[in-house]
Amino acid sequence: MTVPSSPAPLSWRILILMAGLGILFGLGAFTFTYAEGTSYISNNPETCVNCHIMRPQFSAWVKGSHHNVATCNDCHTPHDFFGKWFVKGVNGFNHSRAFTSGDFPEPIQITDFNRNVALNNCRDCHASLVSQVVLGGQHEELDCLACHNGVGHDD
Amino acid sequence: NINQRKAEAALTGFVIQPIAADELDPAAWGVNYPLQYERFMMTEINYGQTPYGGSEPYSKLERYPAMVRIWAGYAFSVDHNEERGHFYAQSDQENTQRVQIVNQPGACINCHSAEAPGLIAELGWEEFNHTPYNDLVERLHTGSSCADCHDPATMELRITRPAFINAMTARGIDLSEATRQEMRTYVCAQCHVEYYFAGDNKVLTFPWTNGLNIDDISEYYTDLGFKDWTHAESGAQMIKIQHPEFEMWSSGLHAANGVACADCHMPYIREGSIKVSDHWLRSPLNNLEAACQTCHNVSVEELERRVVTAQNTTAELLRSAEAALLDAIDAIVAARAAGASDEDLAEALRLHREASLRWDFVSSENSTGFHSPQEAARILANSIDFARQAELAAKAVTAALSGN
Amino acid sequence: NINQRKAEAALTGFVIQPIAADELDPAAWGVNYPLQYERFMMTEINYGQTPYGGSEPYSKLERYPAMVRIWAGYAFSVDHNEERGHFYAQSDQENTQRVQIVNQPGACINCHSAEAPGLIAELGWEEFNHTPYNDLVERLHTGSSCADCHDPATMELRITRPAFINAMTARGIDLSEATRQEMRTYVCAQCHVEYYFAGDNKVLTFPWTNGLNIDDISEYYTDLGFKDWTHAESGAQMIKIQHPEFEMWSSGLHAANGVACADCHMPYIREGSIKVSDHWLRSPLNNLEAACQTCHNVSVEELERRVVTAQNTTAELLRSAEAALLDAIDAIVAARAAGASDEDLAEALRLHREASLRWDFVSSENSTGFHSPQEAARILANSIDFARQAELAAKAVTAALSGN
Ligand code: HEC
Ligand code: HEC
Ligand code: HEC
Ligand code: HEC
Ligand code: HEC
Ligand code: HEC
Ligand code: HEC
Ligand code: HEC
Ligand code: HEC
Ligand code: HEC
Ligand code: HEC
Ligand code: HEC
Ligand code: HEC
Ligand code: HEC
Ligand SMILES: [Ca+2]
Ligand SMILES: [Ca+2]
Repeated sequence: MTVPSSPAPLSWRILILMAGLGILFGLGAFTFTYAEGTSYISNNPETCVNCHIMRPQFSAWVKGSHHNVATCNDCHTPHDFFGKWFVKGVNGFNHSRAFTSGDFPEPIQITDFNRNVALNNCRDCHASLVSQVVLGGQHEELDCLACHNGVGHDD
Repeated sequence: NINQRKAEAALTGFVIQPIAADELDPAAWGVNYPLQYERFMMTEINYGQTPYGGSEPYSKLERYPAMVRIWAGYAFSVDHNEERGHFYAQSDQENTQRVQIVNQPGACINCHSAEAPGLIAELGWEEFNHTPYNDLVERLHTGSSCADCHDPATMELRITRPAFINAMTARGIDLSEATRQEMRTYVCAQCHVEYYFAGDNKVLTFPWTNGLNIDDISEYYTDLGFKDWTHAESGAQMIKIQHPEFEMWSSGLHAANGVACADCHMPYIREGSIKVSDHWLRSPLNNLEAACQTCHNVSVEELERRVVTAQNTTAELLRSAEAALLDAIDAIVAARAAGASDEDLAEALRLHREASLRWDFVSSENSTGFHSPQEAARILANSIDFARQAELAAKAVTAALSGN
Repeated sequence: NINQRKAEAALTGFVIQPIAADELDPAAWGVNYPLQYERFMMTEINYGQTPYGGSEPYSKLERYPAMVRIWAGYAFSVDHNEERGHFYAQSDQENTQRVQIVNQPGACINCHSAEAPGLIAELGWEEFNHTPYNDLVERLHTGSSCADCHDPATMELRITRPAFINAMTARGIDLSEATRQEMRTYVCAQCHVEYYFAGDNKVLTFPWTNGLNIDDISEYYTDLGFKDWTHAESGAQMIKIQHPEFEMWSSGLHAANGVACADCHMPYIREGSIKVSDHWLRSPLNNLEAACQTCHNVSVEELERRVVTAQNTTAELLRSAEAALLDAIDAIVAARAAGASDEDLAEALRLHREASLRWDFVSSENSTGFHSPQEAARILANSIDFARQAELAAKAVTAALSGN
């Protein structure tokens, strides 16, 4: 099993700009508003579910252990300011495009990129609990999802 | 990155006393890592029997009397018990009749004493292996130790046993490239594997160049013309298999999904506000919540049922294979009584060996089939087939000699 | 596009035309449920072979020639093909030589024609079963139909076949209490099960009162003194097993975890923004994303590897069991040539029957072991053991007759 490495510390400032432009010009304003692209700007989980495609995850999250402690964005966007807006931009573009074209795998699979975003958030919230094991002397960080795959939403 | 630095700080922050490069005593390591040390020392506890495993060192020969005849002429037929915690690794070896009735080589020490790497450095690899066990036993004081698996400076997992490095290198695997998850299996695969003593120097060797499954291993021994002993009743050139946990696990679905030995045998436990790897190595049946439930979202009862169902099926087939092996031995003995020569019996003896080593591969593998349920059943099906064919071949020889 | 998606989502189960209580024609049901109808009609498509299954109706007798001798004296040894989609349920039966060289009873119709429930209502249960197939065949026009599984008024799943109701009732299971998830298996278990024709009236019956595993089924037939046919070479009283998918599945881990036939063979697919059950019943190897990935978060390649690994192991053991069965038959034939009577051979014949029906249970089960990998291997291990013991018993008889 390979343990994915963390996303490279990129220059968030430049990338967020590019992503923002991507949403506006790449998608077209119609799709953005009609498909509730603005959802990506809010922190409210209900807004992710504006896309019915996200409903299974939402329903499972509501029943899950993190319901009271973490929203979609707490896991799916980086916890630092710039990273957060960059990821929102990239995903907003990708998902809106996919939703409009209907061209995406069923069942939906998380990308390596977004898997790493989630992983870093586990380690961030649970830093003290996992302080000994996360490295345990090794160079590679522990892959929480190898064991806790379903914590967010076991759909 | 930030997480990494925090974690490093947490781990090395605990270091009260640097650990010497040659430190073997777990207590000395435990000064820095008391949570791991405390659990590690619990391997002394007898938590009792599970249906087929556990820590009660009962006699396997009494529970499965067929073993006495199946291993006739080999030391295992005199003394062989259910294994128990790492705490006993050195003392159980020192006390077994297998080191008393036979003059064993130093090679035995490789997996039973933390002193092994030091002695190897001192004596050299070949010399260490062939020096008599009894000449070295005085120098052994520590059975299993943190040093077997960890680098004292960084606490990284490390491989300390040459036989495993040699075997993996021969298979073209570079251990320095191993991922963290692989290391969580490899540290165990230093010892929980099939082995033999090669050549006059009794060099500890793992028979893996053709592959890890029993058919590959059998072919390896045949090509080499190797035998562990000659069967006292049938006269066949036999192979004894010991604890092939790593090999059996390799063919299973957990391995295919990257699940390591440590995931089930050293699951995380929470100690106060921190989680650590449970160093009380034992049967997961003693600990199903932590060992399985993070991955399998079902009740402890259902998990236990899964393990025991796979084991009961394996055990049923083990008993059938034993019955077939005894019938084969009887038939060969009868053929010899009727005057058959080794040459007449060549095919029967070959089949006896093949049947016996396949049964042994499953019987000596300590999970009773759980590590790879379908593969364990496949191997036993072949064992039964070969044993019955050995019986048929021997009876055909007898019939021919009696003039049919 | 998005507009359309939103509109579709609002549209659920809009009935255009009520369906008559006795409507059998899928096209008529399809007026209301075009998505299901369209996929259902795709069972006509030949999507090709998978390693062991698929929809190409190749001759099994050619691919596995041992079958011809294993079934010697029974119609299966003349014509038996890989099965294909539900579209062919009626026509494949009508065209098989098994209904031409033998005068089959109406009981055959139970699972191959949607007309069966109507004919049963008309003729009565016993009468329907024993009326010759050829007398009724004119009245059969629809193979598989929506009516087999659905109530036309509510579209609920329903059981339409008496043999299944009788068998479950005899086991103390009240089908009216079945959960929705159970129904997703039970509708299939009306047909994908082992069966025999009981008594002179040839009443279709499932041999389940002792339990669903092969040892229970074997015991059931022995207690009943039942045989399907007499083996043309050995003279043993044989049992033929057919498609025990439900029984094999029952012993597996998917069943233990509540995974139904429909979960893998009729997974949900998205048509626009509506999710429907894929009514194109077929091999999941043709459709692994939908069939498995909802539960198993691994790649299609890994899923395929899992299925085929379990199947290769099963296939290896099937071939070994066939070799053992042929050897047993040869030995019994040789004993008869040496003058052995049925009485002399009683034990050999009993073992031949036991070995053969166990092999048949795995061979005729259409998943090649996937539905319960370890159980399939266990059954074949026993089959091999019994076949070799039959050979030994027959040879002992021969030896005794030749005066040893
Ligand atoms: C515009 C409709 C829409 C909205 C709103 C939406 N999603 Fe998605 N989402 C999709 C589609 C379509 C896919 C499948 C894309 C693919 O797999 O290529 C998807 C896939 C995903 C994935 C897995 C694929 C990946 O890129 O890793 C994640 C994670 C995800 N969404 C999270 C979210 C979160 C969190 C929100 C709310 C902040 C959200 N989505 C809101 C339509 C949407
Ligand atoms: C926003 C902070 C936050 C993030 C992000 C987060 N967690 Fe948690 N998690 C918590 C808190 C707070 C609790 C305690 C919840 C409770 O006790 O009910 C918790 C509980 C848990 C538990 C115990 C309950 C259970 O479900 O078994 C696990 C395991 C866990 N988290 C793993 C993870 C993993 C893995 C991730 C990343 C995929 C993650 N967490 C991401 C805050 C977070
Ligand atoms: C090899 C499997 C495995 C991996 C990898 C793993 N965990 Fe765990 N985790 C466990 C087990 C087992 C427990 C249960 C411990 C107990 O209850 O004693 C657990 C418990 C937890 C808990 C709950 C503790 C409690 O009782 O409140 C949290 C939170 C958690 N893990 C977070 C993480 C995070 C974050 C990561 C990645 C850095 C991670 N885990 C990686 C197996 C794993
Ligand atoms: C506690 C962390 C956490 C929370 C909260 C969370 N997710 Fe996730 N999500 C994950 C993880 C981890 C994965 C990857 C799981 C895997 O590897 O399959 C994931 C995967 C996904 C996917 C990809 C498909 C899948 O199921 O694997 C989608 C879509 C998604 N999340 C949407 C959402 C939405 C919408 C919400 C809010 C309703 C949400 N998530 C809340 C951690 C979380
Ligand atoms: C998926 C979980 C899992 C993995 C992975 C696993 N094991 Fe096991 N192991 C078990 C179970 C369950 C048993 C049966 C315990 C019993 O019978 O009481 C077992 C039994 C054992 C035993 C005997 C324990 C006893 O009770 O006497 C040993 C030794 C062992 N395993 C070593 C290993 C090694 C070495 C590896 C890796 C090569 C490994 N295991 C991988 C679950 C696992
Ligand atoms: C390649 C590593 C290795 C070597 C070499 C090795 N052992 Fe072991 N030994 C083990 C492992 C692992 C166990 C625990 C698993 C088991 O008992 O099957 C064990 C268990 C034992 C036990 C306790 C169980 C029993 O059989 O009664 C004894 C005694 C023992 N070994 C003696 C010896 C002797 C004597 C030799 C040399 C002839 C030897 N060992 C060589 C790895 C090894
Ligand atoms: C049989 C092998 C083995 C022995 C002996 C052993 N460990 Fe470990 N240890 C492991 C494994 C495997 C891990 C998990 C490493 C990882 O996840 O990368 C581990 C992890 C650790 C960690 C990192 C934190 C954690 O709990 O995961 C510490 C600290 C540690 N061990 C200390 C010790 C000490 C102290 C001893 C002796 C008392 C010891 N170990 C003996 C195999 C061993
Ligand atoms: C240096 C050799 C060595 C290494 C490395 C090693 N073991 Fe062992 N292990 C043994 C021996 C020897 C025994 C038997 C002790 C006895 O019975 O006296 C044993 C026994 C066991 C048992 C049986 C415990 C019981 O209660 O019956 C388990 C489980 C086990 N080991 C798992 C592991 C795992 C998991 C690893 C790696 C994380 C590992 N071992 C690494 C030599 C080793
Ligand atoms: C780190 C994750 C993990 C742990 C820990 C784990 N499993 Fe599994 N297990 C899996 C995966 C992945 C599979 C493959 C099937 C699947 O995809 O669901 C599997 C398959 C199985 C199977 C069916 C395949 C087979 O080999 O028979 C059984 C039974 C099983 N696990 C039982 C257990 C038990 C009992 C334990 C604890 C002793 C355990 N598992 C621990 C991940 C795990
Ligand atoms: C977990 C998934 C799963 C479940 C549950 C399942 N099957 Fe299957 N089935 C398979 C797979 C995989 C195959 C192998 C297909 C192949 O060989 O091409 C198969 C093969 C078959 C075949 C032969 C298909 C062919 O290719 O010719 C039939 C018929 C069948 N199953 C019926 C059933 C019935 C009836 C049930 C319930 C009693 C059932 N299955 C339950 C996965 C499943
Ligand atoms: C209990 C239900 C049932 C009964 C009764 C039944 N069948 Fe079938 N039949 C099936 C199922 C299910 C299949 C598909 C699975 C398979 O072929 O193994 C099938 C497949 C077939 C096939 C195609 C495959 C092949 O063997 O060539 C033929 C032909 C056939 N049956 C003829 C008959 C005949 C003739 C009878 C009466 C003697 C009969 N069936 C009785 C359920 C039944
Ligand atoms: C071999 C059995 C079988 C046959 C034949 C069959 N169905 Fe189904 N059908 C099912 C099962 C199983 C379900 C899933 C029911 C559930 O989940 O409760 C289903 C579900 C449905 C549903 C509910 C929506 C959905 O897709 O899950 C409709 C509508 C439907 N079928 C229509 C039809 C029509 C029209 C036909 C004939 C063209 C037909 N069915 C033939 C077994 C069958
Ligand atoms: C009324 C009887 C009947 C029922 C009910 C039934 N089947 Fe069948 N099934 C058959 C027959 C007969 C065939 C073989 C057709 C042929 O080969 O001509 C078959 C063939 C199949 C095949 C093989 C397709 C292929 O491509 O090889 C699969 C898979 C299958 N059925 C699954 C199911 C599942 C799943 C259910 C329940 C949802 C079900 N069947 C219900 C009688 C039935
Ligand atoms: C509705 C859920 C579901 C579906 C659909 C499903 N599985 Fe499973 N599968 C499970 C569960 C639950 C287990 C038990 C192991 C576990 O807990 O992870 C399992 C176990 C397995 C195992 C190991 C046990 C065994 O019987 O060998 C394999 C292999 C497997 N699945 C493959 C598949 C394949 C291939 C498919 C699709 C054809 C499939 N599964 C469809 C839920 C499912
Ligand atoms: Ca033990
Ligand atoms: Ca087919």
